[in-house]
Amino acid sequence: MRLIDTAPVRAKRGSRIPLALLLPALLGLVFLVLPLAGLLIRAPWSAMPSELSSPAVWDALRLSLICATSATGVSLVLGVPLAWLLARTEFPGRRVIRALVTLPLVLPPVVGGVALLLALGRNGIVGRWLDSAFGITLPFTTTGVVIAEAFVAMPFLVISVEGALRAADPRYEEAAATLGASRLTAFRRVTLPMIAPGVGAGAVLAWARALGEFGATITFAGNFPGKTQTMPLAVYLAMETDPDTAIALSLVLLAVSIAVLVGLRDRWMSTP
Amino acid sequence: MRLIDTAPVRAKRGSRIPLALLLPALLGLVFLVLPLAGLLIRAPWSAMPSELSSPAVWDALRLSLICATSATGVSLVLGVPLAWLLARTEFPGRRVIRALVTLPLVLPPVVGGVALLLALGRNGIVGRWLDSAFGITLPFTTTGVVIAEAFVAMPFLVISVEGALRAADPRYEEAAATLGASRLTAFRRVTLPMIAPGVGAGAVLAWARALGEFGATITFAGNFPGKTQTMPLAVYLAMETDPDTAIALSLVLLAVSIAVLVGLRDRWMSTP
Amino acid sequence: SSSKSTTPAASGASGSAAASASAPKATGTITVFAAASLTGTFNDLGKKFEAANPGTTVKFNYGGSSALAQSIVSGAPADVFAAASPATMKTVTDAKDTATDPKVFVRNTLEIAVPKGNPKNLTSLQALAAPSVKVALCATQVPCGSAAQTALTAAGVKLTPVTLEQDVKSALTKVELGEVDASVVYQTDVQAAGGKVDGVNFPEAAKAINDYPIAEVAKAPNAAGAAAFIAFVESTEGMQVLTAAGFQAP
Amino acid sequence: MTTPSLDAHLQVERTGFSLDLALTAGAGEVIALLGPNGAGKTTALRALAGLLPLTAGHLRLDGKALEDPAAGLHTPAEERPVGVVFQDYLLFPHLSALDNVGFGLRCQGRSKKESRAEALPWLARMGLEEHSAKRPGKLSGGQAQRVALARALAVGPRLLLLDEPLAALDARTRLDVRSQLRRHLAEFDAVAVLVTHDPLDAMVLADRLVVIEDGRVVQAGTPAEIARRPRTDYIARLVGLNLYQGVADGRRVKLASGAELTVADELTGPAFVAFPPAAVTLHRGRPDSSARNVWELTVAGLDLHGDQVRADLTGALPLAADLTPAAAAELDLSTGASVWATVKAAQTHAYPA
Amino acid sequence: MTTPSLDAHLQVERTGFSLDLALTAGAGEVIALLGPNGAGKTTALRALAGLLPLTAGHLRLDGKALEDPAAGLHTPAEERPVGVVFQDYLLFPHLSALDNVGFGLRCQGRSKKESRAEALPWLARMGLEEHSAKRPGKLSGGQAQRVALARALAVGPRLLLLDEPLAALDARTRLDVRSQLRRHLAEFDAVAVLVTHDPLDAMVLADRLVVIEDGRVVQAGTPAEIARRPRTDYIARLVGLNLYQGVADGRRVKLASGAELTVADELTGPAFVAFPPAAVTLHRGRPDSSARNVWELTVAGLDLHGDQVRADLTGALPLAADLTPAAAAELDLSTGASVWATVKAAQTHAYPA
Ligand SMILES: Nc1ncnc2c1ncn2[C@@H]1O[C@H](COP(=O)(O)OP(=O)(O)OP(=O)(O)O)[C@@H](O)[C@H]1O
Ligand SMILES: Nc1ncnc2c1ncn2[C@@H]1O[C@H](COP(=O)(O)OP(=O)(O)OP(=O)(O)O)[C@@H](O)[C@H]1O
Ligand SMILES: [Mg+2]
Ligand SMILES: [Mg+2]
Repeated sequence: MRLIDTAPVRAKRGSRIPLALLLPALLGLVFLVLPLAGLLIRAPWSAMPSELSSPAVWDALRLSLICATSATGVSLVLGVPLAWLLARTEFPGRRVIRALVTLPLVLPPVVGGVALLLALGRNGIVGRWLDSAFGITLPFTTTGVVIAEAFVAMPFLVISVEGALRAADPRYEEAAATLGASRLTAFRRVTLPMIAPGVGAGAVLAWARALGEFGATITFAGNFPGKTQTMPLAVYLAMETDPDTAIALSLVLLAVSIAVLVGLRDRWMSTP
Repeated sequence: MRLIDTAPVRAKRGSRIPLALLLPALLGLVFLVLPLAGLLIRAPWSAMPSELSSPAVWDALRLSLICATSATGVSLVLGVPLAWLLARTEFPGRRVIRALVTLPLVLPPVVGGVALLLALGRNGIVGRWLDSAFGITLPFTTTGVVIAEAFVAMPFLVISVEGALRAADPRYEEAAATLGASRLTAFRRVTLPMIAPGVGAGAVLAWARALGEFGATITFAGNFPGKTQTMPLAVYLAMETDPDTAIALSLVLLAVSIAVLVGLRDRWMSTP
Repeated sequence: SSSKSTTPAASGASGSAAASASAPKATGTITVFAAASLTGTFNDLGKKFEAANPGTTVKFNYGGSSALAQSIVSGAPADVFAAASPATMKTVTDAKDTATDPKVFVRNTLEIAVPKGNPKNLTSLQALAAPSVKVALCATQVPCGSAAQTALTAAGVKLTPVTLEQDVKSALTKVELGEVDASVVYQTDVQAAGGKVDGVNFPEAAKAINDYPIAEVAKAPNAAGAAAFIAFVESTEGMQVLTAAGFQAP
Repeated sequence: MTTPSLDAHLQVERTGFSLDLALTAGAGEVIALLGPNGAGKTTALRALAGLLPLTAGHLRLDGKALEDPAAGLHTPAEERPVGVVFQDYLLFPHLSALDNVGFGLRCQGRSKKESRAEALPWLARMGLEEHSAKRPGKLSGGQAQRVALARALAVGPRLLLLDEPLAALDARTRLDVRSQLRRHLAEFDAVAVLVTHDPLDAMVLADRLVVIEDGRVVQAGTPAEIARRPRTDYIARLVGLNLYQGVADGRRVKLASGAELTVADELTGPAFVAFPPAAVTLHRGRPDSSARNVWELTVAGLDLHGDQVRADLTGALPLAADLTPAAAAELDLSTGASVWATVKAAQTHAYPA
Repeated sequence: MTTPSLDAHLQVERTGFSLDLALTAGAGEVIALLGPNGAGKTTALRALAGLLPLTAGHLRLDGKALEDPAAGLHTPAEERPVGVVFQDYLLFPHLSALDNVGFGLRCQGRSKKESRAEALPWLARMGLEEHSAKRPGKLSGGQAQRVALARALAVGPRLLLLDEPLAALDARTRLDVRSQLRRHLAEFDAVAVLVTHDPLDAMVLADRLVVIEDGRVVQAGTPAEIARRPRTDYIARLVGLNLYQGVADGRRVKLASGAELTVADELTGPAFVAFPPAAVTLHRGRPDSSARNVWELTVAGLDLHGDQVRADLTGALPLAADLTPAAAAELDLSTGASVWATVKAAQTHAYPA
């Protein structure tokens, strides 16, 4: 009752939620949630405690969270400027560039990993040079996992943020310019805060995608417990011998990611 | 010179693109595009013509495009209302629901397929009933492919569109209401056109993700040529016997998806 | 499950006679779920079977053995299941989803795969243990991994691989691309790579042979076809195709 | 119709601000809502439109209860027969001017073609035919405001809410739109509530003025009543009078500041005194005139108002005085100068506070 | 300083509209840009600010060339020492009022604390201290406009561009902000260009008026010059005169409509004739007066303007007449009534067109 002029007003004002929106929305929700219900029903609850007491599980989980978060960080640092470039400047071939950015989504995961190896592997285009000049090898390292995850996750961020930028009113940037803000300052202090919900959405997508990443990671970074074995790899391998364990591990992964996403303050996802 | 008051003005006005944005943007672009360059260099160009003359490739490609587009359609129909519900109404547990929506991203692909089987398979929670009541079985059918792809792709759409909705000024909906527009009409005629760039971005993400989908599809829908074998599955199988073919097929997939994405008019991705 | 196998599963010659006897009954579409590593050979077998049995169509669903097993347990409309290891077959038999007892139809032996020309000149399992050698092994959860582990134990070699791969192909890819110096994989895989990698035999391989079981699926839509196809795989003609690809008769 | 068309008691609580405003109006009546910035005018309009729920009070239109928080009744905005012109227009950016005007009609079920055909005359009335295909982003400020006006009028509302509908219009268009608006309001016998800062608009368009400050009504009445007897400083400024509050005792009114005014009306108790700036005479030295009210003051500012100079004076009592440019030149007025001001008692107007 | 501070020739082409406007101003000069809706005022301000590139022409400020399309020179907005108050404010929605004002200072490298400390007095000057923590969404329209003004002034611009800076302000605040603005403009000897629809604002604040219509200057000069000799209908309305264009021959001016006017000034060739509405006398029947200009006209509308009634008349020539309410009542004026209007030649003013 006290927050009378924030969100609840909207819900109140509109009184009834139109059926034509509510129905498909609920159907969509059921469609997304039902399979999870299936997993929960099937889950080997009695075996759960013993699964969870295994330190290997926690290692994989920790590694997953660290790598997914780092990959999201890399995506933000490189992807937000890229989105800005696509949305706010005009250059020949911009549409081709935008299409290229989405390609990692289309690439079958294993091929993605192979592509990464061809570029950054020991004998890759750039990797060869990284190796000989700096002695850096990326495959089979935790950094490699982050790279593989960023490769598949960044496009989500770029496309989301570009959409948000295009929907934002560029006249606020003009107002900032007349106050002496360089394009960079205007971007940092005006545009970015204004499109925070879009960036938030993109980051959530990228994070979740990175957390679930499997194909490119195992191909590029390999699978070594404690170093490059993330939860999805552990789940995949468990599936080979013991599907119940695999389902149990998946549920752990899901539970943790729900906890993180619910814990995200609404502030990251809403307008000022 | 004639289009003086559309986009080019912005590029002109800003004269210089700040290095602090340009540099990471280019780095990001190189990071995403370099592995593709790797694939191109490695590609078995001489074998290409014979690959492309095989009707099986075209079958798989056609199926991929049809299924990814259908899955995007399903995602739009169910996902946009769901995004609206998340962004524009206030109900207890909204944050949990939003977190649940992102779970298909986190689910390792094969587990996703298993979850779908548990829900919609012949012995699944709902599938059993679909089977006995209507004689409908979804697994191992083309419809099954669409369902598996929609399951993994819809979350991208929902989250993108929700972000766009949150960034949109709700006062335009108020203005529409004072003109007699129901919430549904206001949504269809005002909000939706205004957030078109966000929906466009979400649809592109969903389409690309569906096109590249592999794990859930092979588990839930199987891998039957002409019926459920999409390009990524064909690539996977080719990888088993002949990696060169796999790379050739991937390139075909990439080329087609670039063609589609470049062909998308900018209008789907920009504000009115 | 091995205690259940009462039929003489391991006789190629007698099998082929039985197969030709039961073959004529087969009609319609036969759906075969097969491990991805069988793709090449089974595609061949399928064509030959269709030629030998006019009016039949063989449809293959290739994938990871375990994913296939999950599909079958969940009610997939399969007639035949050919797995890459007894362990995955066990998932299906445990769920009582096989109509016949699984039979081992081929076996596969290990080899060391090295980049073409064997630049590091690796000739034995022991050589892989050198710190300067980067080795990719299969994870122990998958058949090639557990077999490799058995061989390594038998050889008394302790080595730390840089990665535990999810399947043979990805281990092999890394050798092909030169990302690792060696891997322990199946002979069939080295052969399928068609000269892009070299194979090195080692004696301990004999202690770690992998069996490929095949079985008819319970509730198979085309039970007769399934039996005919299994018989054909086990026939002399079938074995010829399989051994040509590097598999060994059981 | 003996019951009023609009019968509202708007109570709204927001952090740091509360609105409590009773409004009634007969059919065809136009009410102007005036008040300083932040007084709650926009808040009141939003509450009337149903965009902001009432905390308490009620709202009835044409005898029908639209809102009654005590009874849990809240008719949503889209079901109220209201038209709103927003302070910042809120034209739909993706629709042409024509389709913006036709939007309400389409919501009533008209086809695209019908709605356009009906919307065009509205644009024409606003002199915007040639801009009908333009998106709002390509309209000038005043053009946008007229489109917003046409959009609100096109649905034929029973209650028209206008938040500064003429503010961005140029002098000529303002006259045209003003008479348009008057004609339209008269024809349709709808109730209109108009927020404006322009006293002229208020006087010309409204039958009754309601002045609010800080969420409360401080004065209400016909333009003439209010112009004659302003009760707050804001209103006095609005109608161009000098206004003082004090305690009357016969013909003398003593102000809180200590200054005294001699007035024409006889009165006792709390009282207001008002007189127009033109009633003030300025002198360089102490005057010997018969005027009863004489003060020495300092010039704080000088403005040209049309063909008059307006002098702002401070001192014993703050005062605005109007004089001709010639007189100003003769007195050699400049900011900071000291002058004597006289006001004849006969030109003042005193009334109970 | 013999060279003007601002020396601009703004040429901008857009679809369906072109602007061609020469503007010069000395240091400390305030120029008011007036013109009907859609005349190109906002377009001109945007070009001055560097938000819209010139198609041709040039722009120099304080002797420095900022833009010269022929030479390929275009200084971006952020490097121009300009301050802009936008017609729809464009306050940053995610920053408090205080941080909006401090934004420009932060861009100049001040720390958050410093910029806030410097911004607060600006808000205080606008009477908005207590609203300093509010986000723009929670400010009223007038409050938002004052914040926008403070934000533009806080960076100490050399060229201040104001698009209707006083439109949303209430009567009192308007006076305060107007004198604030004047003081400030005088102190800083910057050039200011002000778009306004309010003739009073223009007259009070500006040293020189530039009136544009359809992208072209139609008249420029001091307020007094323009008020005396309006050259277009728009300006005549603005300054409250009746204006006619015709051909003079001695003391008679023949209009295109056929009507003739007798004037005081002797003139030949194309000419304007202007007279104030107060110079018109109305009569119920044909008058026998000595007035040389007599027409029978029809009442098209009646408005109350302050304490005068303004009658809009149509017929042989359209006319606005001012009369007292008493006179209006006596004549029993109402819309549609027929009246006789007379204007003494001595009260007209004729000048070459
Ligand atoms: N969303 C909001 N939340 C909290 N306070 C608000 C909100 N909107 C406005 N206010 C405050 O409520 C008061 C009344 O605002 P309102 O917009 O009704 O004023 P107004 O009379 O329309 O003023 P103006 O003439 O400047 O437009 C102001 O003090 C304002 O700061
Ligand atoms: N982005 C644009 N593209 C094309 N035409 C435009 C654009 N913006 C404005 N115009 C047109 O240019 C003309 C001048 O517009 P401008 O905004 O400069 O007018 P203005 O003088 O500021 O009017 P107002 O007093 O109503 O604000 C108008 O006819 C307008 O419709
Ligand atoms: Mg307001
Ligand atoms: Mg304008």
